[in-house]
Amino acid sequence: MRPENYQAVNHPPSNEYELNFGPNHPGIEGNYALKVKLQGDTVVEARADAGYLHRGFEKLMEDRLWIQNISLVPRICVPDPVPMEVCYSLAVEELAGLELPERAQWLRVLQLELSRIAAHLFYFGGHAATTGMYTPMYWGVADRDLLLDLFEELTGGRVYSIYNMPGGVRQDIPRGFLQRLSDTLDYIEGRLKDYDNLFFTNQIFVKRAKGIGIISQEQALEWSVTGPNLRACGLEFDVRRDDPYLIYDQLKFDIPTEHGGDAWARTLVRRLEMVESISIIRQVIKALPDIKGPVRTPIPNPLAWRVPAGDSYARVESSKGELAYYVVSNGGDKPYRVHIRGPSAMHAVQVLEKLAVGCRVEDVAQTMFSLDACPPEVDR
Amino acid sequence: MSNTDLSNIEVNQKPVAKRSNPFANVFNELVSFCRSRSMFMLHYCTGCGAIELPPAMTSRFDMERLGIQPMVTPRQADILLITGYVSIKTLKRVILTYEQMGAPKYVIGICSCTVNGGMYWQSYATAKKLDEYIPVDLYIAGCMPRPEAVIEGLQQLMAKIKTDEANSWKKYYEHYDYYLGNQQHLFGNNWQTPTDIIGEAKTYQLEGPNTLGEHTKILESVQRPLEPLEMKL
Amino acid sequence: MQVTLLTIMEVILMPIVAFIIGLFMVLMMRKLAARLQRRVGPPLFQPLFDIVKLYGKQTQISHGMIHDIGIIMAVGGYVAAEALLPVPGMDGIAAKGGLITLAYLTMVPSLGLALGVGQCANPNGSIGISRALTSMLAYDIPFIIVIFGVAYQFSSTNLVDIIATQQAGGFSTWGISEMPVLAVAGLFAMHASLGKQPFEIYIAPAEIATGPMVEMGGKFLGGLFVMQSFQLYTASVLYVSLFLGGGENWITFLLKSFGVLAIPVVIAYLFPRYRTDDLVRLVWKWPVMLALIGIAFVMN
Amino acid sequence: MSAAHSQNLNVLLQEIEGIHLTHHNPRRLRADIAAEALPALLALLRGRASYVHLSAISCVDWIEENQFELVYHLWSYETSVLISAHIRIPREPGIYLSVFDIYTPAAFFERDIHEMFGVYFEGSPDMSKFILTEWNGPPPMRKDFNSEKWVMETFSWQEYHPDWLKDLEEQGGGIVSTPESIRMDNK
Amino acid sequence: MNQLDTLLLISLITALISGLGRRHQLIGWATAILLTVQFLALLSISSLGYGGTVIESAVNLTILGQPLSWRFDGLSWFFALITIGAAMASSFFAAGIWAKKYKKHGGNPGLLQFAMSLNVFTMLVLLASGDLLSLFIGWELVSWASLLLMVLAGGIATQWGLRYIVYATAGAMSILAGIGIIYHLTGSFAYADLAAAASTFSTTHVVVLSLLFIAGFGVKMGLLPFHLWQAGAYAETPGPGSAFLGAISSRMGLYAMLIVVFQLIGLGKMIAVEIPFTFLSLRDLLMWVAAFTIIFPTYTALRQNDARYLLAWHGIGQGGYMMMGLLLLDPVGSAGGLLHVFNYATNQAALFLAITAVVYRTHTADLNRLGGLVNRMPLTFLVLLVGIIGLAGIPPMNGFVSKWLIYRSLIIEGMPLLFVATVIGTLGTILSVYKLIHNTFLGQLRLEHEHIREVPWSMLAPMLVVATIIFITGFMPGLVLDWVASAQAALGFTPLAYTLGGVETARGSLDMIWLCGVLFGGFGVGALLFYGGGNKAKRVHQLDNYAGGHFLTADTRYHYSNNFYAGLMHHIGGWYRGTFKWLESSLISIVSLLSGLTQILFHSYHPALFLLITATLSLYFFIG
Repeated sequence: MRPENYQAVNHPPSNEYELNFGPNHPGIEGNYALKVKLQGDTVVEARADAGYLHRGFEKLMEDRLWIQNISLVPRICVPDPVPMEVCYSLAVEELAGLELPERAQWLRVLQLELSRIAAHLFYFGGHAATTGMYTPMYWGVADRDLLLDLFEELTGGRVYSIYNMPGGVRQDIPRGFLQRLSDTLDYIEGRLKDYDNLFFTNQIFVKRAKGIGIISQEQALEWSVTGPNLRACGLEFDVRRDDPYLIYDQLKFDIPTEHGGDAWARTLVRRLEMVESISIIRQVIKALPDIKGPVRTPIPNPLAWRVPAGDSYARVESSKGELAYYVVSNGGDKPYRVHIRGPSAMHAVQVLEKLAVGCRVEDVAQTMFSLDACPPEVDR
Repeated sequence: MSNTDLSNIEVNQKPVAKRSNPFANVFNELVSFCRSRSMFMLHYCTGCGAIELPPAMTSRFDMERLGIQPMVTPRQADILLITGYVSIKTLKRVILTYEQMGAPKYVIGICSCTVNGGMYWQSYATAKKLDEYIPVDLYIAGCMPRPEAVIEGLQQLMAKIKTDEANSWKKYYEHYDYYLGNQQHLFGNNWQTPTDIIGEAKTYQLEGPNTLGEHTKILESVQRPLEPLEMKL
Repeated sequence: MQVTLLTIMEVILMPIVAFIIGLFMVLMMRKLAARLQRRVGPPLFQPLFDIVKLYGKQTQISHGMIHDIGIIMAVGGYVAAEALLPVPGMDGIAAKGGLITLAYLTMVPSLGLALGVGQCANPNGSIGISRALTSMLAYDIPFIIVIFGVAYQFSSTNLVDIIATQQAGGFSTWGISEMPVLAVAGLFAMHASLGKQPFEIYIAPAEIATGPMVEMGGKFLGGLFVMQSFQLYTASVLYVSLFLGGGENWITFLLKSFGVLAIPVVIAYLFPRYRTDDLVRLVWKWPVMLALIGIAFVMN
Repeated sequence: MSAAHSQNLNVLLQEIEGIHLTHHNPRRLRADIAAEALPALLALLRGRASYVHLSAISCVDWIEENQFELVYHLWSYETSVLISAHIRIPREPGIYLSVFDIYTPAAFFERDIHEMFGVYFEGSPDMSKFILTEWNGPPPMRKDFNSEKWVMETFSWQEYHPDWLKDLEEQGGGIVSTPESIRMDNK
Repeated sequence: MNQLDTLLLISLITALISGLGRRHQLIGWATAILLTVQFLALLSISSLGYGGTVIESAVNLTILGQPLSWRFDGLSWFFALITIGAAMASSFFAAGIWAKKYKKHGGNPGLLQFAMSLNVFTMLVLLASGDLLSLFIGWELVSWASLLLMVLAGGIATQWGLRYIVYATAGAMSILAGIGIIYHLTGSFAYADLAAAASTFSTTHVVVLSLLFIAGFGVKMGLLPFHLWQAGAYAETPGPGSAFLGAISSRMGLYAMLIVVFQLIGLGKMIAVEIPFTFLSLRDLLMWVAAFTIIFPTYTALRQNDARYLLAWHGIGQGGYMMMGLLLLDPVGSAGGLLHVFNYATNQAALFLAITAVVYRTHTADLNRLGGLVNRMPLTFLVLLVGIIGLAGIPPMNGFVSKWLIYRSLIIEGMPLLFVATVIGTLGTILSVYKLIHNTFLGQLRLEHEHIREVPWSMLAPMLVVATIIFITGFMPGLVLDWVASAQAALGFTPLAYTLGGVETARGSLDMIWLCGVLFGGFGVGALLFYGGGNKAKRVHQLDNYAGGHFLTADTRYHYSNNFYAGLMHHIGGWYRGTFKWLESSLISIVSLLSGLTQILFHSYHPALFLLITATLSLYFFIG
């Protein structure tokens, strides 16, 4: 690696010492690193170190057909892959001027919200585990698996569904799916009470989460914090409502906000969002049987499909925050340029580096997890 | 480019000479059995396949039934799960981590990307063939493999360990020159990890004829000494 | 001479018994955790598999002499401590050491481990040890008050006497019925001494990557696993001896010690861990207060 | 977007010289602008038009025109309109001004663009490597970097039908149906 | 000319020779050897340590009509043994190669040896005092002799020395006042007269006298709140000197207190004295003073970043244990207190010598500038390890035995809060000594220390000898308990019934031989498991370390040393804030207020009136 660094020079006359969080560390989400300088047990400097998951997606996508890229994009954020597909599809549809059938729109909403619930369940598990509480993780991941089963039934893939494509979704729902979906939602909703007792109202957890990683409203706006993290600061903004896509403007849902901007508020916002997502899915279940029509606008030969020149910027609300795709076409059969704005790119780098300073070593991992940063979104 | 292809080279399979002492055999078998029934896997999410490990670990599939539990540091762990593509930056850490693990250590390549780069085959950032850089015991293909597949793979590894067939870690010591050569090819000639693999091979009599070679010579010429701090009186 | 020989036999036998029981205690802990987490959990001999596997590792990494000695002291200290803990039919040298000695002897493993970890030159380990010693400072204060109370109540620091006094009078003379408040404080202190959640500050994988265990692999980690089984055994058996009248026979003895241990274990898997200073604050507040109230009752 | 907001915005934007506005849809506004005028535009948008949220900075390598296009996506929470400000800078030497002093998040995007495209931003707080710390080649996202060629030169590939697979096949495992046979079956 | 006179004479000769000599190398060895001779002379009257009778000195002086006499009993012998032993170890340590370096850095090793031998002589004179007057003379001699040792290093040491002498003078005044009152009451300085008259003292007298004496002697002992001079003064003394001072010097205060307060005035009276508005007797009050003397300095030590200061603060804290043990008045507790004097002296000597050895190699005692020395100085590490285990009172070292006796006695006497206080002190000791050994010897080796070596044998040998004593007296505490028992007898306590391995009582005994046997058996099992089970371990470099998968670099510091108990300090750190500064400044302001008042009185009113008021008040106080 850098062999000169094994060479001796005297240590600086400072009492600071270095501690590495990650990439191989349970206190870090995924393959990511945070290098902190500590004084006693207080962080005086934190530097994020990304790139462990860098695959050069943006470069790869320039080499592949418009339609091929659908299989590439969900891999950018593993815990919450659906918004990636949807967002890319939306961008391409806008470029190509494709009309989206209504049923496809509803199905996309269904998936997006399912994926959000799954991601939040995963998030609670991870967040609980950083504070040393493993039972919510064991429960949460197991319950998330039930949602993955639904995905599998709907799309054929547990995690990467590759179900959305420019023009709609791949196929219609299987028979009886809505009933099973509804049952699972009932189950999950029932379980929420257990989670509340075990986790959300656990006094020790509340004690640990309150006052950790506080983001004020001004800071949130200055650092481009988005999504639940923004709403935890008391700012009511949601792409689904304020920059509506698909049929979100036809749905009724609240945007839960919290005040405080600390880890506790961020957790609570997500907890409340799950309820909202369940209610959205219920609305979809109710509406879907009445919406007839195709699920896909056919596109010409996908292998030789040329999208008119131009650019588009599509945004969706993923479970982590504002996800955006900037897609440029020069009229060819492949994208000329795709730029992915992952929400965690902000949270995991700039915000985390700033929040970690002054934080104690106990709280570094919790700060990162409470931001729900997803490293592959940074690395792409 | 790599100098030789190791896929055809058999590990120096000295069939462990059945010792005359029956107790010794029983003891060896006991240790092998325990190794297979107690596998600590390293908590290192190298890629997207890691998302299917929590389901495999937690309440639904429960790996602990099989004696598998996650461990935090490479010192404590036995299995290194390479869960998907390894970017070059990660690969360096993976090698460092692998070398820090105590033998016998096993590597499982999960996901298709570890076999041949998978869908990132033309990416400039990911390494393609994992077993050029570290020896792999078992691949679990799929993108990504389901938890059932992961557990099935782990059970196969258990069976291999039980019969003392999972010996890829010996391959690393015996063909260190080959692996080091590939690593140098990718990372440059001044590549060096803090772990003294050659010294370890010598200490534990794991050297083979191919432990040393032209690449280890390069290493020796650029290496900064990292001898252990001996007690001095 | 006869007595001495017998004593030596007991001293040899007691750690072995303790280790075996300790292994099952580890198993019980993991099984209980699994049940709470709605899963099956490890097989019966899993703790043993782990230890044999760790000792059977081919390559072992040491950071130096003190790293080795730390593990030796960690295991050896507990082996010695077991000889001071009477079990049904065996007193060992309990009469020659007594309660205070036992309390201090159980610090030897921690100190040994601390030395060993120190030599690893890993900041995670150092933070872990700093936290471990801090939590020791926290829980030892209520623990020592409890010990005082028990010793005063039975006017003896000799565990054999204490157990005999309790057994002589049946349940009404058990520590738990004579000193219920102290018993609660003692349970609290014992839970904290086990280092399980919410007192798990020194392992804290997400924060300091398992702290003291960070550089331990192979037989080093194996030694720590052995130490863990001894630790569980020592904590629960000490509690049983102080408050539950020790074991009249092996069946009640095992029932009591497993039962006592189950309480903190069940609690542990339902809580996250405290921060260091919160832990100190909590342990210095409630258990100490309880213990002092208990002492007040005892001294009347 | 309400009419009043739109009116205000248009009046404001007219202050910038040479700006060219295009409405894709009610929520997307494209502004093409000369490179020199961009900081003024951003300062104006942030300071007087409630555009506090910098959503992203994208870079496009127009190799044929020998230009980089930089796109600043800005969002106003109040007007709910996204403005994409497009500028073009010459590909050589590829130096532009940082807007870190106007938008803090720009630091990340500029660092990223510097790594991926080699565009240098003057005044950005940190231009050190971040994602590609172990990468010594040219900025990979440039169109003139051929990833596939580099990969072919650097890596070797797994054999698709190695011996161990043959062994497995004998036991009944392995790839039972090859891609070719599937294609034949479909016909 | 009996054996006691011989001893004193040899001691005087030692001091003279070391003071007159020119060549430091020669003086060093000569002093060390002469100290050995003194030690032998002391051993020749070792019957005192085994219950022998008092030896009177042949020298008798009469000053101003008051006879001065000197004598040695079991207690004196016990303290003299520690004194000369500590001086021997320090002197041998300082005589060899250490002296060369010390000289090179501008020190005068000859002067150091002279100061030490002078201290030994004065201490012996104090220990041999046979009446109050000779006690006071000895006391003053000791005070000034130790000042000489303290200010040797110059610079900041002078400031600390100055502070010491201010305290010491104040203490001496208090003692003088006490002696004056006694003379007024009994008309004699002889111990016997005092002891006879003590039974007739009124409560007021007892209170005033004991407070005066305890305050006076407590200054030397570093009893709270008179301890503020001690840590700095001892820490800044040149290495071996600090080992000697730390080991024994402040115990002189304890000795004098034992003689005057415990033996002559009698503690039984103090139990009878109730302090108004509390439930405490005077003895309880003193025990609480002892408890706070344990706790506060120990936790101050926890915050020190200089190894010498850390140890010196512990010196103050451990004094509290001795006081506590002796105040318990029963055979077990007082034996614990006396035994702790011996044990602590050995521990502190070992620790200070080891730290001096570290300073000798690294030129710093700053705990943030050290680390990882165990691979370079393993034997020093061993000595330090033995010392800290002893100091922390963990089996199997000797410190455990004395603390065990004190705990046991506290349980017998039923004093839960004091018991807890002592345990809190012990835990604090464990924490801070671990910090000491971790920051110096464990962790990352700093690059500037890459090439240092173990200290030479001339320094190692005394350290190892002391460490061996710590271990042996821990293994067989009966060896020392012999002497302790006769010291107890000399003091008038019931001697402790002991065995070679410790104490055997019906309800709670301690047998260190068994305990050590089992402990080392356990270590043996551990070692067997470790070395026998599993492959041989291979050493790795310290950079081959887990860092979350990162590559460690040699130029980065990974050693956690500063603010080592940060988590704890988040909780208790606030309690420290200025506690001691506040204490000292309030002491000063009280004194200055009083002096100011008297000055105003003196100036604004007629001086004669002032004198009259003072005289009347004091007369009323003493006579009425």
